[in-house]
Amino acid sequence: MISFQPTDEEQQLLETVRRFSEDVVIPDAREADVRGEIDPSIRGQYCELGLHLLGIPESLGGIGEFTLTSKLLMEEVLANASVSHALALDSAGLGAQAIIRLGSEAQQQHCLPPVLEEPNKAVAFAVSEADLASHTGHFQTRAEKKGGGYVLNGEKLAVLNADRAEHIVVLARAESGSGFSGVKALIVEKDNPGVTVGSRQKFMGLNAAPTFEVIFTDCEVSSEAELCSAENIAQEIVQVLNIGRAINGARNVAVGQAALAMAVDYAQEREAFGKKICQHQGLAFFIVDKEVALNAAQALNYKAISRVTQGKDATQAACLAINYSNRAAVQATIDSIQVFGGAGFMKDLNVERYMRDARTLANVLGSEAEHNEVLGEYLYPAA
Amino acid sequence: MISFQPTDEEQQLLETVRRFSEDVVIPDAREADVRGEIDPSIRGQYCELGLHLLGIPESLGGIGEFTLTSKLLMEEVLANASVSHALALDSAGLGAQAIIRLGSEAQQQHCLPPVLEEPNKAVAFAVSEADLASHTGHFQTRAEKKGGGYVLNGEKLAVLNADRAEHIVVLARAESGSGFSGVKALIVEKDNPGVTVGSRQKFMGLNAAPTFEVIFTDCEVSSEAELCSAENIAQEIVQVLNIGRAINGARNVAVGQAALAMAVDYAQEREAFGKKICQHQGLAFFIVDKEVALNAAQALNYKAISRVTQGKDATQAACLAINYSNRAAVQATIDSIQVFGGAGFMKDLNVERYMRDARTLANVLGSEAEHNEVLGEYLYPAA
Amino acid sequence: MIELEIPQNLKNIRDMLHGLMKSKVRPLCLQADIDGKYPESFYDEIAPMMSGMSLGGGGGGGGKKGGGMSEAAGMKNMALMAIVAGEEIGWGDPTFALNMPGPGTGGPALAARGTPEQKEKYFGMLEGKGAKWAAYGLTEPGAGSDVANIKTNCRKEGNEWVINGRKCFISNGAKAEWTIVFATVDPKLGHAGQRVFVVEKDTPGLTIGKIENKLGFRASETAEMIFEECRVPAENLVGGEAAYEGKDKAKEGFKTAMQFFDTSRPMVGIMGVGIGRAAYEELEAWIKDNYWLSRPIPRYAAIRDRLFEMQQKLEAARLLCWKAAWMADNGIANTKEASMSKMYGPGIAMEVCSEAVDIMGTHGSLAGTIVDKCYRDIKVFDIFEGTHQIQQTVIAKHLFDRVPMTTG
Amino acid sequence: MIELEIPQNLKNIRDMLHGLMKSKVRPLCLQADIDGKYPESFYDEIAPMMSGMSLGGGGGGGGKKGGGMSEAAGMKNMALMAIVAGEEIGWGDPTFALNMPGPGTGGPALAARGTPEQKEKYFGMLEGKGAKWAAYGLTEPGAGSDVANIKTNCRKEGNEWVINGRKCFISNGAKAEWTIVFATVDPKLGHAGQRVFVVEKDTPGLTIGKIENKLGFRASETAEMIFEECRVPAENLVGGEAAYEGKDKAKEGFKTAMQFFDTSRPMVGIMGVGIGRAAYEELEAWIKDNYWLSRPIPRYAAIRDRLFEMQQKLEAARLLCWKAAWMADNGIANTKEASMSKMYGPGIAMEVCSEAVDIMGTHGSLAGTIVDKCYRDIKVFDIFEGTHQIQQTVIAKHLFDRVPMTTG
Repeated sequence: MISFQPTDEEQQLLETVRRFSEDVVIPDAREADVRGEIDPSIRGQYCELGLHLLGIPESLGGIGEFTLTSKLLMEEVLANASVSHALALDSAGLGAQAIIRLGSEAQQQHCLPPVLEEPNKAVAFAVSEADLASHTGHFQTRAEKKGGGYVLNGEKLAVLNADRAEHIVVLARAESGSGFSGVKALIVEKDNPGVTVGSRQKFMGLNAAPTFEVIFTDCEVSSEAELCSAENIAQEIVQVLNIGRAINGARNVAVGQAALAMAVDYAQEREAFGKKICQHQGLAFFIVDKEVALNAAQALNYKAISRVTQGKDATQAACLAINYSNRAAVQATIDSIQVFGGAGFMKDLNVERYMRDARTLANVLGSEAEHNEVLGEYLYPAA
Repeated sequence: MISFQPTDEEQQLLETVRRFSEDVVIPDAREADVRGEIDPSIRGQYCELGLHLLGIPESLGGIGEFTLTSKLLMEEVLANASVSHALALDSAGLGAQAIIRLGSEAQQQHCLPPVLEEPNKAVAFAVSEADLASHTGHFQTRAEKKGGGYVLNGEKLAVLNADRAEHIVVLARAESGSGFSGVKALIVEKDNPGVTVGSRQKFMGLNAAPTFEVIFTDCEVSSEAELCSAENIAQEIVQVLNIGRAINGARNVAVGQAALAMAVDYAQEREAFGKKICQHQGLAFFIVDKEVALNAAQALNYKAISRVTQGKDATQAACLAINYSNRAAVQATIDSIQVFGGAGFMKDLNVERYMRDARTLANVLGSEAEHNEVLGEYLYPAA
Repeated sequence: MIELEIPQNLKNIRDMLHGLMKSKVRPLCLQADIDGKYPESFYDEIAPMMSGMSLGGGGGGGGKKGGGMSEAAGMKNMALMAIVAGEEIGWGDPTFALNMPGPGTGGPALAARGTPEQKEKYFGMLEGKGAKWAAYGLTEPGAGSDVANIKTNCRKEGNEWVINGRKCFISNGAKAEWTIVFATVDPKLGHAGQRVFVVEKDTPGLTIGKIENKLGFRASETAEMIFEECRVPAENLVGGEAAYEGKDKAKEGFKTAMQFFDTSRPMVGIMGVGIGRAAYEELEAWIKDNYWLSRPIPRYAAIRDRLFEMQQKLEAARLLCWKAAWMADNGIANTKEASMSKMYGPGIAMEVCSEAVDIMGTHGSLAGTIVDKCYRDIKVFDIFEGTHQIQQTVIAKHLFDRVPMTTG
Repeated sequence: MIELEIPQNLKNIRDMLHGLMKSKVRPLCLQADIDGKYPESFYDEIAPMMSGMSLGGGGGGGGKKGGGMSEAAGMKNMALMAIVAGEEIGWGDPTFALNMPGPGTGGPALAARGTPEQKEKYFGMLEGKGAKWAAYGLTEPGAGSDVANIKTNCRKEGNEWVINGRKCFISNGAKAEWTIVFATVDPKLGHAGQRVFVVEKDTPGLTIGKIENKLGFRASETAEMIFEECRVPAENLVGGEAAYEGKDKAKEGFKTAMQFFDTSRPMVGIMGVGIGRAAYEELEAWIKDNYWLSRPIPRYAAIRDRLFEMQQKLEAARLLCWKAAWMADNGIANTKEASMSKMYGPGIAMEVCSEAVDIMGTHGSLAGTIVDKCYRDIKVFDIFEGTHQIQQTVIAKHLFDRVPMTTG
């Protein structure tokens, strides 16, 4: 079917998230950007509302009626308030999705309950590579077979919430192969002596989302650490990434919408040359074009996540969605500053934060070229 | 030095070309598009004015003070009136440039005088391939060594003025190699039994510019037909193509300017919602953006041709110029129709012809990807 | 629940239409483009297959008594059905939408505003054997987007209305059995002065001017209609005198011109997407034949990424159309979304068509190919049913709702 | 004669400046970006190297008595020299242009409109040991693009003028020895009511408000200036009373604000190009290290073509700036071309910077890199010296010259 309408349950949930955003997130957003971290008390409030349980199956302690689509809708609302907060609060994130989709029951029971019960714990997901222009699928991080398990060596960049992670899901290449074939997903315990959570990484935006370098040095993991040895693992890893693409796409659209909403407001207040600036058609159309692009981007993300929810492969939908969304969001933030003129450039207004956040978020799961590469391997596999 | 000003001689010349365009070309433009050819009498008038001698060195019967830059300036004026005419009248074109730059004195004396003396003769230049997505450099047409000469086999597309050509300069691959290394330029006589000038080709635009398929079947040419066997031949062939790129880029900018000029005029006359439509800022900015792009494109073409005139390699300048110019021109023609609304879609106005002409001209020397490939081989040669 | 998959019943309609387009329309469309019309065989064979199928959305068929096949199927997603069908028609040949016999663009206004007698008579006139059309006469040489500004005038004389003026760019205007004609009792009154008539073919005083020779969309007839002391009976005033009485009611004539945009604009948007998709598919097939991944030339990835950009844009446009139609089907006000779909679809389809021509190089601009036709057809979709700029003003009015916004 | 190669004398200047930027400015610029200013060593070491070099174009140095190095060299292409230099400064660190001691943005107005006594006194004040600056105070919280709308007022009392109001976004406002300040005797008079003053640092009634914390361009000081019954001597009225007498002359104050756009706008445009080029070069180097042609992955060509698109845009923007400057040097009216260069350069440089960040993936958005700094610095170039939209209106006025066009 075709429907753009959240369920009644979702609408109630979103109302709760909106209140949480207004009462808790927005008041902390500006300060958190300066401070470099969110107010720690917010984690508890988030979990109290049960927001960390969205997109987690009931059998693992989640809430059944709130699917990944619900999770995406919630992330839109949060990211609209502060995408740093959305990321910092996402303790279960893609790491948990990988364990849910690829893990055995034992693995799930081992890893997930602590994260769902304890606001300050997390499951991290290590995908971006520190070296070279590697992209999802072309990993420099290697998992060498040894005994019954693997030895990991490599360096991962921009691992979200790694500092408070009990477990890190690591993607590494075990065998040569094209795309994700030959890639393994391994669960690494945080106290494994071969793991070093490096220094906090600073990006131009997302200042309050804690990301770290994570280094694996002769890091031995047992065979129990391997997520799913089934044949379709490559496909399943890609589907996990597709969830990330759709959700990050939606988050970025929300950032763009936050910036544009400020611009739309301001354009109806500010006067120049004897009229409100939105009454200058050139500026009005300039804003309109961004509004249309953000609307289209949102629909693309909805389509991608609804395919995941339906159990269909979402690679094409998700790659198109994230690339389109990132461009639309980045442009909307840049152009929202333009509407404010010089004032938009100053840190007093949030609009400059949106511009930094959107650009940074756009790169979190890799560049446009990297998503295209994944899609290329999917749609047009090498002969 | 940096100067955007034609010389005094060039300015006088351009005045002549402008009169010729207004008195002779424009009155024939619409009819020629329908008829599929230019009024043949125009060829004589063009040659009487000596316009065919531009860009040809004095030693070969050209006019010394009018360099290739002068030629490009003239082509701008002509293409602004009707680019089909500009092409159809360009009997000496790139074929002649190849002979001038690569040919021996004997070859030059053999091929050029007839074209310069007789309006109905031409030197054709065969570069586009009929087969596959070959591009300049990746030719399917082969020149196999045999005895002292070569045997040509292959099919060329879109060969301008092939019907009245005494000679055709053909680019073909003789040896394997990257880019243009291993490519030969051969002069083929029109009455060579191995040459078939095929049927007239119809494109969406440039209706009055006669282009043909040319087929080479075991076409034997003697060693005297080979243009320059010197080492730098690849570089020289590319420079000939660079001339073509700069001039076609300039022609297309002129087409875009012709369309946009109509739109600018109309926008100052047509009223809607109580004002002239150019007084609606949204539409005004829409037009302004095209004007800026066309201005930038023109400068890029000037830079490319001035490098050729100075004897400097123009590959980078010319590839950037033609790609930018083609995009700017195509967009300007599309958007000029938009300014006219429904009326722009009708054949009564020339603006729809500009849209067809610009799109077709953009492909005459190959696609954007093909120019990028040439530039890629130039800037970033394979290790 | 958020879900964006075409339901099975619409998939069936889509597949049926796609099959028809591919097997029957595509083989004829390139010659029709040259000739400016489809051959008689088209109407003998294809039109009957479509009878009873209404595209509901207004831009296409327009409902006669509601909507044949779809109503029979008890469907609640009429607008979505039209959208799904519209993409296939755009893909096959967008002129098909106007060549399909029936009330076409003339239908919605009569269906919504006509008196029972008018509907009975004029829809009835199109029934029976042979292909018959109606038309919609609003645009004038001096009034395109600015529809309040029409100059064709009408005056009442006894039991007749006398119309004088000139209409242009009227689809099927020359072959229509009847045309919905907008005129004004006084141009100064703007919308309030406008009256709407059904004018029958061969009414004395109505002559057909030139049939336009166009850049694209050529197999659809575009005619000029000239009214010189053209007399129509008073009962041909759409809706009857009562519909124009009183100050408020007086605006109804104009509203009739506007009120179908909420379904017709997404329809035009999705047909644009269909055209873009047609060009895209031609390009992709050409690339597969000519430089596929297995060919070890590095430029392939550059082309591939351009394909992805085209895919992105087409899908983005498609979803905007779906959303606008879904809103219409669910009774949610969709003026802004309808305009977004109309603004975006044809605009990006133009880009896609231009890219396709470009990537195919010299082959791309050869005349008489699908890609060539797409490039020429698409442009007008960014113009009719409200230009790109008109859509931008509509969206602006919704976005800047605290400030009075002019259309201009 | 059409020729577009930088002449040797300008090449020398370019190479000298490039060397300075590379060896002295770049090593300091990332820390300066964090600190919001350059260290003292910068002024001790670098500033003296630049003394006597004027960028003439107004956006940069502004001529004290004409233009030091360039005038000494008897150059006829002052504007072009500024453009060639401006690209290198944009490449190195655009804040360099405003950090260079001297009259800066305050210079051109005083040089053009000041009385001989005023020039002598105020330019003289900046000479001698130590780094000294001047500033230009036009913008107000409620008057950005709409400069006719300033509200800071002035009234004459005896031999003094009394100024009240608030200026914002004033470069070097806090550290300036003196500032050119625009005020109005009556806001209703528009430009005609405006008066221009030199206001010295530490004048009673002048206080410095907040120093802005900015997205980018951070090593340049941006200050708020507050005037409360701020009294300046009558002789500080720029040009003297006579310059404002009579109805026509009354507009001169405003003209002073505008008249340097013909050289300053291309200067801002080319600095944008320089910033874009800096990001481009970082990207290209990164690509060469990371996925060069020799690496047999097909996506390379996709990246390569994106590099070419960036090259195209930068070169296109550069040539628009060259053309505007060449016209200025040759006494050809260039208002339209100056606006085109200002509109295009920063806009496309923003695109280039965003592409660079994107292609470098996770590395691209790391804080504290040149690419990060370029991305944050470039945006304001599309705003100051007339926003993108203001340039579009200027170009529109030239293009549609048969119809009255409003700025709005």
